[in-house]
Amino acid sequence: MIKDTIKQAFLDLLPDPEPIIEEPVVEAAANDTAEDGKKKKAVKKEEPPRVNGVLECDHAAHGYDIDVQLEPGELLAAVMILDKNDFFLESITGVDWIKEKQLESVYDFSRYDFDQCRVVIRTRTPRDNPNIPTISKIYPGANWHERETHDFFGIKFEGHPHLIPLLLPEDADFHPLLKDFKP
Amino acid sequence: MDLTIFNAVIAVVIAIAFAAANAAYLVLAERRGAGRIQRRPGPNVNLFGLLQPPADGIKLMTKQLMIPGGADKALFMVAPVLAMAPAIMSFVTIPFSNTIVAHSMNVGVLMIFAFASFGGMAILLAGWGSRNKYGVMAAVRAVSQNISYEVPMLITVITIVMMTGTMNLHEIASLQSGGFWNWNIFPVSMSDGFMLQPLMPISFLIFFICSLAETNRAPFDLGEAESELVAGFHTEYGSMGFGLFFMGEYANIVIGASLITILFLGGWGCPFGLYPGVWWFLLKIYLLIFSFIWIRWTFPRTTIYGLLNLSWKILIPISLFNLLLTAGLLKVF
Amino acid sequence: MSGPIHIRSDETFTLNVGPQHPATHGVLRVKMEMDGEYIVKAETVLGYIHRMHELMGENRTYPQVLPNLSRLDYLGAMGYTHAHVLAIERAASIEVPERAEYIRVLMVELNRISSHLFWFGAFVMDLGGFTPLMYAIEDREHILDLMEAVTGSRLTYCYFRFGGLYNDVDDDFINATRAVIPRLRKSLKKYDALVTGNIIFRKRLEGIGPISAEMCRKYGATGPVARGAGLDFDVRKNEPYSVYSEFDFDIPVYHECDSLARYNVRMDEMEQSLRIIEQALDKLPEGPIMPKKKPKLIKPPKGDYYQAVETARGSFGIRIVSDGTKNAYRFKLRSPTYSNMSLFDEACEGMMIMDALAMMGSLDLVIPEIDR
Amino acid sequence: MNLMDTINSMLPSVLTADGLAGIADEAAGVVFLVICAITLIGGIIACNSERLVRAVAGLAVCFVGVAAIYFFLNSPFVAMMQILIYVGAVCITIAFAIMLAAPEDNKKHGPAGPLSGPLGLITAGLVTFGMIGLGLKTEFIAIPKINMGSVKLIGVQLLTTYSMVFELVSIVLLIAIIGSLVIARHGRSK
Repeated sequence: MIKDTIKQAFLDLLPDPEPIIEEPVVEAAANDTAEDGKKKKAVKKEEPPRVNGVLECDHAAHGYDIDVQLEPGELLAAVMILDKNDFFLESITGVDWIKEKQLESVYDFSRYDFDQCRVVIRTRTPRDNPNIPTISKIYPGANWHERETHDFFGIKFEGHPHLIPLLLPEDADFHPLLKDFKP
Repeated sequence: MDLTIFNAVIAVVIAIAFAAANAAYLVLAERRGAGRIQRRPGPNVNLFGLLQPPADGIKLMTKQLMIPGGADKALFMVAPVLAMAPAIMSFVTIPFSNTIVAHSMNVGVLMIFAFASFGGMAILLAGWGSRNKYGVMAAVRAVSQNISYEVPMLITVITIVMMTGTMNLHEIASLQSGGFWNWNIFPVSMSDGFMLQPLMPISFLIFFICSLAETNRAPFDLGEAESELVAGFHTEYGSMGFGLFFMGEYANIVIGASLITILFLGGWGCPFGLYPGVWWFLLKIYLLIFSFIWIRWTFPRTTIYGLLNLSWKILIPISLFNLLLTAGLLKVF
Repeated sequence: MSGPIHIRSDETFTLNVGPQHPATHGVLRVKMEMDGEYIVKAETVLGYIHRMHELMGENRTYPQVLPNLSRLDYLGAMGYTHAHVLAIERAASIEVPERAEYIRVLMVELNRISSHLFWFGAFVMDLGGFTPLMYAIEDREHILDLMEAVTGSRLTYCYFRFGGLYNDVDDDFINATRAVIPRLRKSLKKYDALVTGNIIFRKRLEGIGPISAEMCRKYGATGPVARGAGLDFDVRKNEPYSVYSEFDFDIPVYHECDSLARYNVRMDEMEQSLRIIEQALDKLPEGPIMPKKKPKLIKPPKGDYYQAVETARGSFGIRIVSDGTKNAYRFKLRSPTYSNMSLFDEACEGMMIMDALAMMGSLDLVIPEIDR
Repeated sequence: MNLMDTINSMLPSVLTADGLAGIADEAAGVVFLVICAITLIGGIIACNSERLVRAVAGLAVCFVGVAAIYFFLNSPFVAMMQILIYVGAVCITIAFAIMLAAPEDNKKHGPAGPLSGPLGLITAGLVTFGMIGLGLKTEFIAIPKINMGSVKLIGVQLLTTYSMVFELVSIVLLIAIIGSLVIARHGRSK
């Protein structure tokens, strides 16, 4: 199973054993009523932000299988693992965690295969200085996705060959998906 | 008969009227034909759409003539005229029947080709003069297309000229009178004794393809390939500038059809030798024009290299071979 | 033209294809560095109809966003709303009655055919043949009439609801659909005879616009583009959602990697969609179309949810990051043509403009969907 | 009998071809002058315009004028050939080569040397003088009409009596082709 291979590879990649929490999939049991969801939400509110590590998710509940969070520095190595295993890049996007003063960059990968395995890689950077290395050298298709993420969130992808607005006007100096954006 | 200024003027006036009326109503025919082919009615209000061409004409004439900034004004204005005028001039020598011919010239065939060669010049100047990149690209395409199809076309005409021994369109048509078995398209000619010309259908085919290409009609309409070059050489033209190109195109179609009719299909002769006259000529050219329309709405467009390959690699060798073989056959029989 | 082309970069000119150009079917601009008819370098410029659906998704409640999804792709809108309702159902754990699932599949497949039909016409029009468009539109009209009767709209459907459907289908619809299927089969045969065998058509597509499997992977191309490159990838099979696992259908795959392969994939897909529709009509269970306990307010629990579906253009994904409120915290749309188009810049280098535009046509672009 | 004759016969005599014949003879001189003017204007445009494409257009006008002169001199065959070859082929080929080759800025050359003006004037003067002298000295005899454009006769004449002219024409065409190639190559190698 490709899923196990990839998971093992990521576990090997992230050498620091301490931050890894092998959470038994909590959300897997989410196939119940909304009340339970509310409870869970109440519990989750007190939780600290997620720490780096590999998480195996239930596909039925989340739509993906492996969820990895890592430091920006480890990103390229992780993407190379996926590249070697014939993954293709679905999309790149960002999430603005304004309360935690962090910007998250989310990478979705999938495979042209019946051995289905969707991988999500997340990496977080401080909001005031969001710098993430570009993966467009490995996946040329990331070029547009990174430009789009730069448009919307202002995340700077270091080493990107052409980081100018793609969807926004070429003179746009705002980032509309930041939570403090006022139109 | 001498060419006096008076009858030259009359001839040109009639030719302009004929060309303009043809252009206007061929547009309607084309649109109705396209409609039929595409299972829709086409323009059909106001007397079956018969008022559509005048309406279009008025619309075109009342529009403002825009000259794009940076365009070469003189060339920009001259080009549409250059597209239309030679086409009209060519009508002068076309024999519509035994009696209806403005000026029967001994070098009639040559004259039509000479004036047709202005067409390339017009497209070139239009594309260049409008200072539009699509226009220039289209001009380059259209001219290379015109040049490469003129070659096999002329070579094919030479076979006809060799057989008939004349370049006078009137004589060429007269030689085919009597019935369809005398027409040049058929391999056997019996007009003056038995004559075997087995290659004539090939000549006809080459000539037909070339005249499609020479008139820039689909599937060879690369000069105005609208999905690539917007509108090609007349991208920047509006108003009557566009109207003149349009009329020029249809006038060229009529000339192409007339030439095919005269050279291969017996001109004004009836297929069975009955009642020869201008009606047979008109019937034949409109059938040919209908086939042009039919082809246009059936086929997708070729590529520019496909087009040039067809000319240089297929049509020219075949037509040269055809020419040699015909010459040989003429010598033998 | 075959063979490597020697391009001198010192005498090029820039050609702006678009934003208003007949071949781009909308406002897409490609800045091409041309050497005569050859493209040296191309750069796609997007954003002319960017509407920021993702921000709207964050500012509105989940049901309010639903109509937005169908504005993404005006040709195959049903698949996009399907993705949205599936994503919310996954996030908020809403049960869907079986009848609703079947009708959804039925509608999505009908819409896929209508989208492919329109693409077929527009693609042949890109190649200069105008007539097939009229034939295709006529056939598409029957499908649109069917769908209008049930959904109330012809292009931008808002038919799906969280947990079910807006309207149930009646016997008239089922009978009419059964009547349309043989008609479409006949039409597909006709298109095959009219277009696929045409020598000019084949010459313009065979071997033109190569997009290899590796290129697809690097750029994340999905849908018919990937299947035309020999990749056996279809979200309906690879990652079955809704009730697709109940149906017997094939994924057409062609290995030629050229424009013709992509054309063939789509033409075969229509046949497969017809098969799915037939089966869905046969298997259509009785029952309600909305769940019994329908949540009044959609509030998915906090978390990160992804839903991929196979739309007419490829794998469409919605990522919803929920913070437990009635609005999404982050609403990401992964549109298939965005990825498919991104490979165009690289793929068209060294091609002639007419071949490049034929290839662009074979990517099946819908610009609002790229720009979102 | 053709259409024109039919029309002529229906018109009052003043407007018929015969009635007009006298006027036509008068008009002939005017027409000739007009044709000459067209030729000259074309030539002037060809020499003086800054844009190469315009120069080619001027050249085409000039060629058409020359063709008209041939036509006027009752040689329709040569006239048509003039148009077919010079306008239809040579001009288009030159324009084509220019389009493929020369960038617009290339039209400005360096300043001409101090002697170029006077030298050009002297050369032009000599040529003009020579031409005028030649024109005055030559005795113009009416050559009997060879034929009315029958293809067979033209062919025979071209390959026997006028074979030298025929060859020269081919050489001119060859030079035109080579010239356009040179222009095209020049643009390419830059």
